[in-house]
Amino acid sequence: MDPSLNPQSVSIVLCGSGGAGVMTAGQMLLDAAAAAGLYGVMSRALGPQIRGGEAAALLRLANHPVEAPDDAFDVLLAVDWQNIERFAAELPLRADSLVIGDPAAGELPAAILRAHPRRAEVALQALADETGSRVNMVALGLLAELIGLPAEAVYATLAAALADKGEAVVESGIRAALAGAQVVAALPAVSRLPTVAAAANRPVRWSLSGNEASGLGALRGGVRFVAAYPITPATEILEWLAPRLPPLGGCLVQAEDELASVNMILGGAFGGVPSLTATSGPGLALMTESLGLGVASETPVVVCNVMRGGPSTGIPTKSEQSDLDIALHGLHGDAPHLVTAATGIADCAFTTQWTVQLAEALQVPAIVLSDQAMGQSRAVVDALPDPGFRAVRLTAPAGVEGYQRYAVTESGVSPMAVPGTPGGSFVADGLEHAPRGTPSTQAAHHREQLDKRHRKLEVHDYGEHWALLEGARDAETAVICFGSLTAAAREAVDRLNAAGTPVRLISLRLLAPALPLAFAAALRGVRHALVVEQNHSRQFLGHLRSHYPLPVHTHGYHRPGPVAIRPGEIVAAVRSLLAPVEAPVTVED
Amino acid sequence: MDPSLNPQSVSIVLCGSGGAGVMTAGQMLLDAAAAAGLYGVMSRALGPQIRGGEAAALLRLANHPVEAPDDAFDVLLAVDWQNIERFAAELPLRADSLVIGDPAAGELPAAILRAHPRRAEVALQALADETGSRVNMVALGLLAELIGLPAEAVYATLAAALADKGEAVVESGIRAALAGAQVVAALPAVSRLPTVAAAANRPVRWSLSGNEASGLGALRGGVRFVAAYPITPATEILEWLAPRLPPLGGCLVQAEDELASVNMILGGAFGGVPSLTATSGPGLALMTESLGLGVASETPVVVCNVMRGGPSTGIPTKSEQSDLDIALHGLHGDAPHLVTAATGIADCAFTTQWTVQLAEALQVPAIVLSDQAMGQSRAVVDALPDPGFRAVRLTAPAGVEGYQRYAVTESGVSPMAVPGTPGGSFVADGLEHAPRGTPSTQAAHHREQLDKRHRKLEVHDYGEHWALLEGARDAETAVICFGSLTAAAREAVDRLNAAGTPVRLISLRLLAPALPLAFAAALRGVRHALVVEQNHSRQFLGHLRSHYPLPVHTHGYHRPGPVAIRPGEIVAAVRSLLAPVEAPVTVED
Amino acid sequence: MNDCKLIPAPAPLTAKDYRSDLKPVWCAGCGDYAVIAAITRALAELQLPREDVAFVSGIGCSSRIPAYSAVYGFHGVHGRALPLATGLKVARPDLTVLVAGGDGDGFSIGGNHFLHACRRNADVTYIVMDNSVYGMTKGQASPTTAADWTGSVLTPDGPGVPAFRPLEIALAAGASFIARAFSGDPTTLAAQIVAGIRHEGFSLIHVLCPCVTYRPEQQKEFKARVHAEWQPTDDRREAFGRLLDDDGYATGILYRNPRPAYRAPQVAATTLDAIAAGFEVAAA
Amino acid sequence: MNDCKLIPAPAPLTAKDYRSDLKPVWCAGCGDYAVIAAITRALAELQLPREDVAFVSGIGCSSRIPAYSAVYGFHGVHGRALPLATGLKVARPDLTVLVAGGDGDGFSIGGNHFLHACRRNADVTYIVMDNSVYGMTKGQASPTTAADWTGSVLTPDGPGVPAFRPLEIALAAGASFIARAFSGDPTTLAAQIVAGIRHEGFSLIHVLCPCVTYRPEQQKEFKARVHAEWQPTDDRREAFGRLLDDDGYATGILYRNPRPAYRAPQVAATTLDAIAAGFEVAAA
Ligand SMILES: Cc1ncc(C[n+]2csc(CCOP(=O)(O)OP(=O)(O)O)c2C)c(N)n1
Ligand SMILES: Cc1ncc(C[n+]2csc(CCOP(=O)(O)OP(=O)(O)O)c2C)c(N)n1
Ligand code: SF4
Ligand code: SF4
Ligand SMILES: [Mg+2]
Ligand SMILES: [Mg+2]
Repeated sequence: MDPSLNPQSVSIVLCGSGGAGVMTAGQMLLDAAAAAGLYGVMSRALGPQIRGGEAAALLRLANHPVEAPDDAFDVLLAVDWQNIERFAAELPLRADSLVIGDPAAGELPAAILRAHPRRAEVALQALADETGSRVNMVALGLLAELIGLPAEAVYATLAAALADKGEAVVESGIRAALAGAQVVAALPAVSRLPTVAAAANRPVRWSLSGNEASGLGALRGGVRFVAAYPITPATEILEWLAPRLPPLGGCLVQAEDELASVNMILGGAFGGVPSLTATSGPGLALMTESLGLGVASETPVVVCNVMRGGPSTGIPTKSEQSDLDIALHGLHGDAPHLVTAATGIADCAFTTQWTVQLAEALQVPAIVLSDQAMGQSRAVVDALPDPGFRAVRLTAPAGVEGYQRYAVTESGVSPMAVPGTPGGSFVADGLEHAPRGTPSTQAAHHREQLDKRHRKLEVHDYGEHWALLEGARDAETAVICFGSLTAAAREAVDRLNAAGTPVRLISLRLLAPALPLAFAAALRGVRHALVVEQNHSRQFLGHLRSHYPLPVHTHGYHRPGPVAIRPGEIVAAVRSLLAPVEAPVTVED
Repeated sequence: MDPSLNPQSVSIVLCGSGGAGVMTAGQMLLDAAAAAGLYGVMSRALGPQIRGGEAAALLRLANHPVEAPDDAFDVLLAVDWQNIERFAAELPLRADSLVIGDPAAGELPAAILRAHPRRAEVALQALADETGSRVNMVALGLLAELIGLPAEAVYATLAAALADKGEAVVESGIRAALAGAQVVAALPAVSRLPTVAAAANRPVRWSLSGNEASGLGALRGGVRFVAAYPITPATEILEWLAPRLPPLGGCLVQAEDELASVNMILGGAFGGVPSLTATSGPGLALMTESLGLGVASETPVVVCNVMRGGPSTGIPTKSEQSDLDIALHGLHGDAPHLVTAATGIADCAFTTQWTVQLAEALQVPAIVLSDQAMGQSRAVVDALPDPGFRAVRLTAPAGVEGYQRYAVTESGVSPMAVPGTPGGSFVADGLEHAPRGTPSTQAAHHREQLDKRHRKLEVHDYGEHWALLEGARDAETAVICFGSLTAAAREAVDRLNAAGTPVRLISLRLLAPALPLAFAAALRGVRHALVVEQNHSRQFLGHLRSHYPLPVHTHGYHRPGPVAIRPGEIVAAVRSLLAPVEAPVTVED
Repeated sequence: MNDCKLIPAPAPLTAKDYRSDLKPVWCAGCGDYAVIAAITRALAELQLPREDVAFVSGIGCSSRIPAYSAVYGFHGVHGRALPLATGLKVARPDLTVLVAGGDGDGFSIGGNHFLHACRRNADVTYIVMDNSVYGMTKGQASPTTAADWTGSVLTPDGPGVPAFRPLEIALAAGASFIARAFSGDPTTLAAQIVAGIRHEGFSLIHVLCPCVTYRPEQQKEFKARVHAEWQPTDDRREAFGRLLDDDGYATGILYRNPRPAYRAPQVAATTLDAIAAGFEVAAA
Repeated sequence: MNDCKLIPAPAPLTAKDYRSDLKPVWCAGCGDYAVIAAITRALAELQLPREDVAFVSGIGCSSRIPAYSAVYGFHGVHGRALPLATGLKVARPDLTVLVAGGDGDGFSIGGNHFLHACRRNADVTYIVMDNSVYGMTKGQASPTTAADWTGSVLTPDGPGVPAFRPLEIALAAGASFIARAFSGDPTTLAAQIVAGIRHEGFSLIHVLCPCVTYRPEQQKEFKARVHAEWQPTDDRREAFGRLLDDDGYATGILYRNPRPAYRAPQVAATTLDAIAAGFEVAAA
């Protein structure tokens, strides 16, 4: 961001029925903003139809890096209103929001009117027909002009995106966008984004989704074998990786189910190749038995779990943070393993890469939590440098006399002989075993192996990456969260600090093992804590309670998906926490 | 128990290699004690071999109902010493314990000698050869005489057990037992059990294993459909049920795997028939995805999970309480369900039956925890009356206008139309749904259905069965436990109270949902709490911490399997808790 | 004089009566529309009371189908429809049980249950809407996808594995009724469903059922290549022979050879008290 | 004059060199003993370096077998040996991968992976020790148990389901190498294992392998009824024909028809930086 400018953002919904092309136009708007040097994020709300059906592109564009949704949308443009009620709850508006509709597409639905926004009517379809193009291109031109995007960025993006449809389509598209832009003068004004510095001065920008970022983190960490079964909203991780692994000497296998995929990666990892799968709740549930095998046999694998609405099949296309419990506790027996959570779209790359390194270093399965809100949203961010985490496994050299695969070591980690190493033959086993790996039912062996597997996670030095500690570091009030909520929590904390209420932010990247000392240090001096999470049963608060002493004055603020938790709500919840008598009602506990 | 007698018990190990028949002899000893009006319990320790291999029958016989292991064994009789080191840790001895060996079978192993017991040599094999019988029959006669069992009870039991092998075998068996009895006069004495009241005055006694008791509870509760896949140590529940279901109009299907078995019972339950499966950790892990379907579709099913050593394949033949985490949290999404735990061998019947009633009343999956120590041990107990719990489901009558399967009710429970009910057609769904059952991705529907599914468990009146509250009810010290440890904890609490240290016992039968009010009432006045559990990662303590405020002075005492936690240890841990400066070392935390 | 009136016979149920009022989520032109139409026609032909039919499915576009019928239904999890239906049928033998789903649901994640359902022969009718793709998850290769299909970025060079042959597997696994139809010919499909429901035991109806969105070429391909071919045989050798010659587009009832359906055993009744008495210890 | 000496060639590895020092948990007389013997003989015949062989199994008596060999091994969970082995082979194509287990492990809980392993054709050799029973869990019916076997109280009237025919399923599923042997004839078994390992792609070796404890009749039965029968054919029609005539005791290599084994694709290399550059936004 040009430091002379105030941070500023504008939030836009572009909605319409299937076939109207609102997602395409939304994507172009994001791309145009990026081309103009802005930042932004776009997520999608879709109806239940397999293809087509009602859809909304939810954008927030800004002159600074942004991932959180704002409290409300500034502009809602509907090319039509088909079934919008189905997700109107996901589209908060204020009284000064501008709602633009096409009179030919009918009345504004009651669900929208309830917010009493300002309204404007534009004959979008007629303009499309006149220009021989499609209504979404009219909308694109209109919105871009409304918020102050430079026209050349819009046209360049449009031309690039439609290039393979032929010149005529590009030309009519530009005509339509121009027609859309021309009606803006007649519309009520909304805040426009400031112009930005010239292209030459800008850092390189990337456009990527959380799922793509997870894929990048995996590759950078060293993952070269992936086996998986498709599932919404994780599939894009796999689809991004599939063509990119072979040129790096790796490969992806589409398995018959998740029972197979998790065992395939156990096989790959046993073979010495860093291995990963991606799934969502139902698939994770199918993997837990074999993840326990990874724990017992000390075989490192990484599972990216992109959370969606649960339980059961739930709401596959919407976000929720409700797989925390199963990620932490879904394995039978005493099965210590790693659980991490990405703290944002871009951070999916960092956290996945870090997790690959940890899993390999500790020879243990790791679950990285992401969610639909991160995974399937696309952000424009500064290029992500490689943080340098690499899969490095403690291996046994050839010819060790009396090699013991599960030797009881101080660190808990024992050198692993990779097949091909002469003299290292051992049998990895899910049965309890003696240090050599031979099955044992003896109490002493069980105890020492349980101790070792526990110890290796406890004594490892996780450094500073275990959590993001931000905001007013010595504030007596803390907001504690994990995952995709971090962006909204950060914005809330920033607003509170700016308004003179000191608050610190603690966002956990490492959820298991618990780090009591680090957490206690992060919490030192905190008297009021708000634990924020997006699920129904307060899984995160329960986890914190069972592992950490919390301030007496700790409250939970939680809600299941699909409605995003927004910065303003967190601000209100913190204020209510600090003045509980005045307005206790806003704290959901 | 004849009230004029002091409670008294004797603990015996009978061990030897496979083929020596120690389990048969142990079983006969238990049966003979039962026939003589005593109580008792027998468990088994086995080597890793599939069949044969070293084995030990672990008995405790008493003049009062008994399920807990004592602190040490009074008598260990080995017909040989093959590989006994493999489970010597499970056979604690005192200096005054009597160890009887056959000099022909070699030296006492070091692991046994470490306890410095009293020793005696008896030429067991020679006596067997002389009498033309087997060495285990000699041992039977010897042990029975040693502890004071009436000879006629032994001979009658022996005759009944060997009847189908022919008269000659019975006769030589009796000769051998007699020969064994005759050497007792020359042996050091051990405490003999007091004689008991005449048969006519005794209540009817039952001999049953925890797994059989679970089966009985299922049938009494109304279960008429079972589908399952065999797994140690749960298989006996299924094997007991399989032939007993058809004469009650039910049936058992052996499924191809646990994914199938849990879905089969969902199908049976959807059809209106109370349905159950039994499994252990690895199988439970495979079932969690579909248990989530049961939660979302509100289909009642019961899973008996008989815990064994974990993680992964672990130690399948040994006991542990380490599947608590997966039972509580192994389902993805927000998936409230019931988790109960049997508090003893006989209580497997009560708890299973109660759980069937709860699952059906609340239309929700329930997991009943048992473990190898209860499931595969056999106890002689007073006959178990039917406590009367019955599967009663709230069903919808025929022809309800505008029937809504998932109607949002105050209790959270909605009438379920059973197929065959005219006008009740609906589609049970794992997708989030509107009250009618039609799929919905709407926030309001998701929220109200999550609330409803949560509420029905929260507002139900579980009555007094949620926990056993025993001992000194107003003591400031509490021992808190669940499951098979209850018997040892009860004995520890009794000993402490008898010794003037007031202690109360809280054993939870209902683990989920948490009942904060009931627990707070049970804990009122408690200043010191000891949470006892048999696993490595203190899963129970973690669960309690996340749901209940605990006294500041709460400690955990825990150990993984297979070594049983004994009353004396719990006594010592409580004493150490109360005098932490003196002997803090005995509290494992 | 007798004043009782004739009660008019209830009007027979029409296909429409078996259809719910829920609008399908399917894409316009999806083959699945024809399958729900054929199912409701078959139910009308059999005049089964709606409350006595239960319709079970897994997850996928095709697995949404029970909600579009007016009978009882269970939309379960991915790949597990067959065991759920088996449990239901064994526990409630009085119900007519239909099962439906896709090629991914049935032959990929659900492959083991498919094998064992064929063997077990519970009396359920299994309709597989095979579009050789995972429609619901937006177009990945399924087991019945050709080895060289490069339409999915998940398998950019094609799945590289020969297509799964559901009929051959079913026959090898012991299925007692095996048929194939094309969704574009709902009359034949409805007739096969009627025959499948009437068949006592497990019946498989494999439906070539285009996905217009992710396999846009299928509709034409099926229309051009499907051919009515098979009359039922009860000879496994003959049936295997037909399959060895099969181009994948032959339709008809391939094989029908009734054997006793899997059922709960019928035995003399006893009481719970009699069972509990088995625990009693005889006093010495 | 040249003073370098001839380095003596290392002594060839014997079967014993492939055997670990661990004592099997198996019952005396169990057929599994002969199978580990045959495997070590086969490895000796092939003179494979011990460190280049990996032996994967599931859970069951038979699945304990890797620990009795001196090669690398993975004793996984019940039913999942094949995908684990597939992952290993795809990630490490340089290794020789063996898989073994029982009829329950492979055809009951593992049935789906069996189907898909046959199709996928990764180059692994799968040895199934079939005793028609779950030995490890003390004697329940397995998929290959006869419908009327009443030896288990879990199925007191017999499983009531026709036995699973592993070879027919394998052939239908697309396996490229299918053989059957008897543990009582370890020479033939060893030869089949050698042929299976040499075969590029998935090879199934179905071993009739008695459980002396829970199927005490088997040893005699197998001895009496097993007959050497098959020479390899590459014709599926011929192979199906043989199986239709099979009494379950025919041994030999039934079918062998090589097709390319499943492997990771070989493509031109690129760098991570080049991949990351794909995220760059062009400035307007
Ligand atoms: C355990 C699990 N894994 C993966 C998924 C994701 N998923 C939903 S439907 C589907 C495949 C659907 O394909 P098919 O059965 O052929 O049905 P179609 O959509 O083509 O009709 C998959 C992989 C899931 N819901 N559950
Ligand atoms: C998920 C799971 N379910 C069940 C079991 C219990 N179990 C262990 S081995 C086995 C069957 C073994 O039979 P088979 O594969 O034929 O091997 P065998 O013992 O006969 O050699 C079963 C059911 C398990 N270990 N894991
Ligand atoms: S995606 Fe394909 S299978 Fe799914 S509804 Fe659309 S056309 Fe049908
Ligand atoms: S139980 Fe049967 S299969 Fe298992 S080791 Fe013994 S003989 Fe072999
Ligand atoms: Mg499909
Ligand atoms: Mg077997």
